[in-house]
Amino acid sequence: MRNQAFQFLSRYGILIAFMMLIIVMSVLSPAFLKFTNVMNILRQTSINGIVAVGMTFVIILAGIDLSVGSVLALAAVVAASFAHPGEYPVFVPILAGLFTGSLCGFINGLIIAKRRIAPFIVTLGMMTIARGAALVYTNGRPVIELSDSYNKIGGKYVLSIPIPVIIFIIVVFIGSFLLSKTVFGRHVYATGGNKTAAELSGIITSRVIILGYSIAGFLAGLAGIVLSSRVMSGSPSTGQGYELDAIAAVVIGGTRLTGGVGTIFGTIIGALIIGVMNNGLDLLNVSSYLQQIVKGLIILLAVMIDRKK
Amino acid sequence: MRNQAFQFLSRYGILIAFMMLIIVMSVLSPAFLKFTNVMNILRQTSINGIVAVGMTFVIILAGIDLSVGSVLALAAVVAASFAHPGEYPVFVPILAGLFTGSLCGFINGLIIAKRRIAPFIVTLGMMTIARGAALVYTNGRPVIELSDSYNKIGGKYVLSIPIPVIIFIIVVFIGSFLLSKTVFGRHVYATGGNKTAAELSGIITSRVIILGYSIAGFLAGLAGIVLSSRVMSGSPSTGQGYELDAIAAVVIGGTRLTGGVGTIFGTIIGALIIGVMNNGLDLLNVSSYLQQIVKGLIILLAVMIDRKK
Amino acid sequence: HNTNSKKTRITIGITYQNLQNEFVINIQDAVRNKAKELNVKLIEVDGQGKAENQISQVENFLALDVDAIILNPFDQYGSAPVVSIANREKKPIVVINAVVVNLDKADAYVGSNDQEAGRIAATYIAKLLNGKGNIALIRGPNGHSAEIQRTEGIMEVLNTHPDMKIIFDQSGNWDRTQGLELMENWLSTGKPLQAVIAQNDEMALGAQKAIEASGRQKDILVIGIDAIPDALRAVKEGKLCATVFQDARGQGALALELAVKLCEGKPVEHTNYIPFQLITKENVGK
Amino acid sequence: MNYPDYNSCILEMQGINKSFPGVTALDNVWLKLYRGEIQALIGENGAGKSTLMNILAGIFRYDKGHIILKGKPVEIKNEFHAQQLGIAMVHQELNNFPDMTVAENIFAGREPSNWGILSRYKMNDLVQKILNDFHLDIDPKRLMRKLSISEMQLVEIAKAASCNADILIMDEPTSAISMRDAEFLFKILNSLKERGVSVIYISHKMDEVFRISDSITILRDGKLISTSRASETNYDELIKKMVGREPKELFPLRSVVPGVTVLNINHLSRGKAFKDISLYLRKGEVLGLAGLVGSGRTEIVESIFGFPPAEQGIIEVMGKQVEITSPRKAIGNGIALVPEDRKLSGLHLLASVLFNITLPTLQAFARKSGIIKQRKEKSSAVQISQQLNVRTNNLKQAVENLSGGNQQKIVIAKWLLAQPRILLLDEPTRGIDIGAKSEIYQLMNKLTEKGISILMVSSEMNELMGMCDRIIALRSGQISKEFNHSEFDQEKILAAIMP
Ligand SMILES: Nc1ncnc2c1ncn2[C@@H]1O[C@H](COP(=O)(O)OP(=O)(O)OP(=O)(O)O)[C@@H](O)[C@H]1O
Ligand SMILES: Nc1ncnc2c1ncn2[C@@H]1O[C@H](COP(=O)(O)OP(=O)(O)OP(=O)(O)O)[C@@H](O)[C@H]1O
Ligand SMILES: [Mg+2]
Ligand SMILES: [Mg+2]
Repeated sequence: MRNQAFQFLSRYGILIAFMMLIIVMSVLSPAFLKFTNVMNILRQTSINGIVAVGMTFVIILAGIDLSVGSVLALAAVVAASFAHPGEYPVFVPILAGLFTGSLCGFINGLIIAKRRIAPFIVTLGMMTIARGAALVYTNGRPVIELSDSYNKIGGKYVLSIPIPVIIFIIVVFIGSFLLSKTVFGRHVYATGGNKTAAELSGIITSRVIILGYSIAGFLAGLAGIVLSSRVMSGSPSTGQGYELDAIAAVVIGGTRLTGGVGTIFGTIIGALIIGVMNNGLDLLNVSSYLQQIVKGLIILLAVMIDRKK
Repeated sequence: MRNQAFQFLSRYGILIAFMMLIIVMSVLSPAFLKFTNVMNILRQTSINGIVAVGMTFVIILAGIDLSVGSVLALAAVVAASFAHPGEYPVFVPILAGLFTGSLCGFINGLIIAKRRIAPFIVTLGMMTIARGAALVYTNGRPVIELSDSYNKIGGKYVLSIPIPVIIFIIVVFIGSFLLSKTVFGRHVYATGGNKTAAELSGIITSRVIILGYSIAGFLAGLAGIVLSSRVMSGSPSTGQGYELDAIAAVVIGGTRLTGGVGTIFGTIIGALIIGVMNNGLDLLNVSSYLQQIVKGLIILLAVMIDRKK
Repeated sequence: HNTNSKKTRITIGITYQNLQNEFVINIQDAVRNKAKELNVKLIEVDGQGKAENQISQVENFLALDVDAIILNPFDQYGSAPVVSIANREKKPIVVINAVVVNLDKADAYVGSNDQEAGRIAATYIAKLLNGKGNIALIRGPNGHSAEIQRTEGIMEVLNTHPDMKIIFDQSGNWDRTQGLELMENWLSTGKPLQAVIAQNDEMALGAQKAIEASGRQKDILVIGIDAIPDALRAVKEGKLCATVFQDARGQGALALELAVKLCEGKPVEHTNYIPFQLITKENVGK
Repeated sequence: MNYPDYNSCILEMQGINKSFPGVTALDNVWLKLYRGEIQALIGENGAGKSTLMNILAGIFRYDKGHIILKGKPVEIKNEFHAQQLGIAMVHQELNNFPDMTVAENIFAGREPSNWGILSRYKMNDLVQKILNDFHLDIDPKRLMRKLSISEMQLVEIAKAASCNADILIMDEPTSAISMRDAEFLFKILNSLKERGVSVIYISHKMDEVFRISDSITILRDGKLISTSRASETNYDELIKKMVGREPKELFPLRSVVPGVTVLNINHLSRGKAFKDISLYLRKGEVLGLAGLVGSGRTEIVESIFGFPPAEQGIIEVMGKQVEITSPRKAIGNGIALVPEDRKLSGLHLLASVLFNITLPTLQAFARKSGIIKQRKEKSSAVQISQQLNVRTNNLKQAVENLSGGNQQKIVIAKWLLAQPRILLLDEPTRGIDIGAKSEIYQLMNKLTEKGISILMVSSEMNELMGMCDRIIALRSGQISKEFNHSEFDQEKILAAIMP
């Protein structure tokens, strides 16, 4: 019994850190636990959350994807460019955005798997290229005047839950299912845990890697669609630094950067910690300079609590 | 003989990529190989180069330092705040900057070595904290009105070679010497290559790690001093994204992100490739958006040429 | 005749503060158009939000032997060495849009004073609120010259109105999403709020979206700066109470003209202010 | 059907050539394997055994030659393809998924599933059956990283053997497992053979080779020397063909008379690993630790080396009590440890031979300022690697590219340079060929003659009995019995270590 509690703690230490954060915030700010604010947190977390689910695949694969922020922007402007009112039905911009994202991810995966170049450097290249492509595509200007049906994706509610939150939840379920219940998921863990051993076991790791990065790209594209529809414009300079937020969520959630270990559940907690932190510090009106220090400390603290076994 | 040529190529493939870049640029732009332009490239490379030398230590240690850009900014503002004319002799701001940088690096190293938390997340935390500290320290405003003697560091020449370039060369020599000729250097490789084996060989790896990160911090501080003196002001928002440039230089230069392998020489070539690219594309008047695409492609290409054996 | 015209063709190097900013792109458009019109060869580079890049780029201009330099400074202090370099190399230099501390050393300046923009926005809000109310301030990136100066202008006005209080104050990094999320969070505190001053339109539009979603559009005024197309539309629809127009095209065209004149040795006016203009529902069409 | 069936040739490798930059690993090698045959593949370290088998398993491309499988020429593209063709392999180096469970490891790459969705039900059933077949008492839900090396090796064997392959390749499967576990393995191999499975078995242990193989193939320096029926050859002949000269006596005569006590350990305990260990080691003595998997032998020597230190107990070196809290302290007290797993804890694989050899002793080659005297360093490394007969064309060569046995010699070399007073050897001859083994035994003898004391952990009973002055038997972390040289008796020692 006692042992089980200990196991739970050491496995879900990050959950404790999260709870502590929640408790502190709700004591400090009466507005924090209100329904609308909880929805705010979830909605604000959803974009990073969607990206972070994709990042989880990539990091379990012992890789990393620095390009997600730029790919998000590229997908956002491509999608938005098909979303002007009266031009195409709403599924066209959605498919265009998802395709753009997946394609970038696919290319990342292809180069990493086939040329055996460090994911860090490949996706760093893609980060610059996708950003440049977004700027060239739009000439540097945001794509504006989007159709109402497109803008609904980010702005409307279903049963008083914001649509981005619903999309996020669906992504979490599918991602979690893929990783934990399918052969592909096992191969992701195997490839990331020990690539040589995976190959020796007859797993075609290049396929797994390509698919993993494609998923990350797909989800970055999806996040780009949600984001552009939420702010009703597709900006080529959006999404900067999102890769770091996503990686932070994944790592705070206990996924190891060296690969082979990790869960979507952890990632979600990680993303929520970041979301709660951003929201709470704003509620408390902590000065933006101090916010940065506090955020850095909370991240370190959360990870330390988690790793202290 | 043939075999040796092959070995050379496979070892210094990146040199080939660099030469190719130089040839292409000098064909395309007559101004490229002028003495003043070469000095420009060196001066422009020096800041990233100094940071990248420190990054090389950290990456050989199988770590990473995302905080260098912020630490650079913090050191810059701290140094600048002691550099007002008539207040202190010029070595005071220099020491203050170097100390600040080293301290941040020391803290990074301490947490990484003692708490065994992933360097990525520790330095991500430090990245935010140091940036916040720089903003709090200056109230978000640049530190201005620096003494002439301080401004000389970034602006003057010795024997028609810019001082930043001279500092850069000294850093390269010392860094290279440390890594390849000293016991400490061997311990860096050993710790990064196989930590357990290093510990069993009697190496106190935590000390090596702490020292390695301190060096990275020290050099980020040095770069901050050079940069602030070059722009004659210490801005708390400077240095953003420098970590990626430095990591790119290191990785392009053939140092493995998984640790244990790498050279300062490679890093310098990597930094020069980035510097030449920035300079050359500006000389060729390539549009800023297209530049990003081209830069991404060149990075990928350079690494591919290098890894093709 | 071709060789002849080439020989006399003027080359001008221009460094922009950041071409990912729509406002700066507008300046670029005007500069390009004017350059075509005057048959000037233009070398354009992007500082990407880094003063040190701008210094490097001007060093590169010297290697290309440009006839004149136009500087669109990112940082009033950090970009100042550009002017010193131009002076040292005896190249005419025109500063555009934002200022540098050694502006007097430049040959000409075209632009608007960012403090002025802040003053105009804050004054208008003060007027609409009758000098009383709670304000939220969304700033540009910390330490950016425009952020510093616009904040100074805003504070200058608000300090003269003791009943106007800033209750929220954060940076939104010129970014619409950040403006949106800041506002969402502030609104959930339930504190009474009368107006939002955003230091650019993107952030203002984000904040406006959050206010609209919360149904408090009637109670809270939002003002932006820059007058980008999306913002003008929002002003027309009454979603933003106003924006402050800065004449990017006018600035760009004039700067290039002045640079050409300087190359030709003609005299020019040193300081050329192009005033800001408040755009409200009333004058938005013009 | 009675196997082997010499009328049915399942595999032919014809004229295989393979070279790596700077080395010819295989030079015109021919190999024929019959249905239901167990063929041993033997040869010195670096002879090319693993290379040949890796080619068969789809890991390496070969430069020249043909492979005929069941009468059809094939081009084996990759590991996956090899599996499809019915070839399974247990690799020389451990290669598993430390963060996955035992069951997941066994099924990696062939997970039971319906339309891509895992079927844990099926997996748990199957895994229990496999573990039972192999008499493996391991919880299939345990994480791989929690297993001892030998348990890991057993899991890998179980994995390969449960693949339903036609050809099973085993590259030194017993180098890290106990004799008892080896017995289970032989039973399994025999039952596979009865089903018509063919096995290629690489080993440096001659007794095993004679026990189980139908035929024996010898490689030397990448060349095929001979293939002969096991019944038609003998030990001396094999050794002669393998090393190219007359064999020497494997275990040298020990003539050292142990002197004063140099290491004295009292009531050492650490967690679950070992309890109340008391032992002493005299000058010039070789003391052996015998035990089964998980008996705590490795943990004991590691704790003597301070990695991690024991929780309770006293360690005395040269009669003085010492606090060994880290390997550095241990080294300072003249202790050296050759660890059990060279890849995991012995070597920086990507670095050079020179780098690895001098790592623990760098200070000795450095000025006070920390600058290394490279010439001195190099000459010492050259000397020691010649002394140990390390096969490398260049001290700058990456250790990664050396054969397993040569890697092991590097680990020993690195500690010999430190000139320790007390040498802890954990499975020092794991994966080493018979020639090198004999060299290492000679060396141990020479060292003890010089007054160095050795504490050796080994799973090879004849090695312990051949080299040690005394043997301490361990049973689940505690000392069960001590044997003096005159009391050595295989049966009795086995009885003392069996649970
Ligand atoms: N990847 C590689 N790159 C370069 N050389 C290699 C590589 N793999 C093996 N070699 C070399 O090929 C030769 C044969 O090595 P191999 O591993 O086949 O030997 P082995 O017979 O299995 O020896 P051991 O008994 O020590 O395992 C050796 O000289 C080795 O150094
Ligand atoms: N109760 C336990 N819980 C977890 N692991 C255990 C337990 N008991 C034993 N082990 C594992 O068994 C191993 C102990 O074996 P150790 O390596 O010390 O034995 P050994 O005698 O050297 O065996 P060998 O060297 O043959 O593997 C350790 O790896 C340890 O993780
Ligand atoms: Mg082998
Ligand atoms: Mg052991």
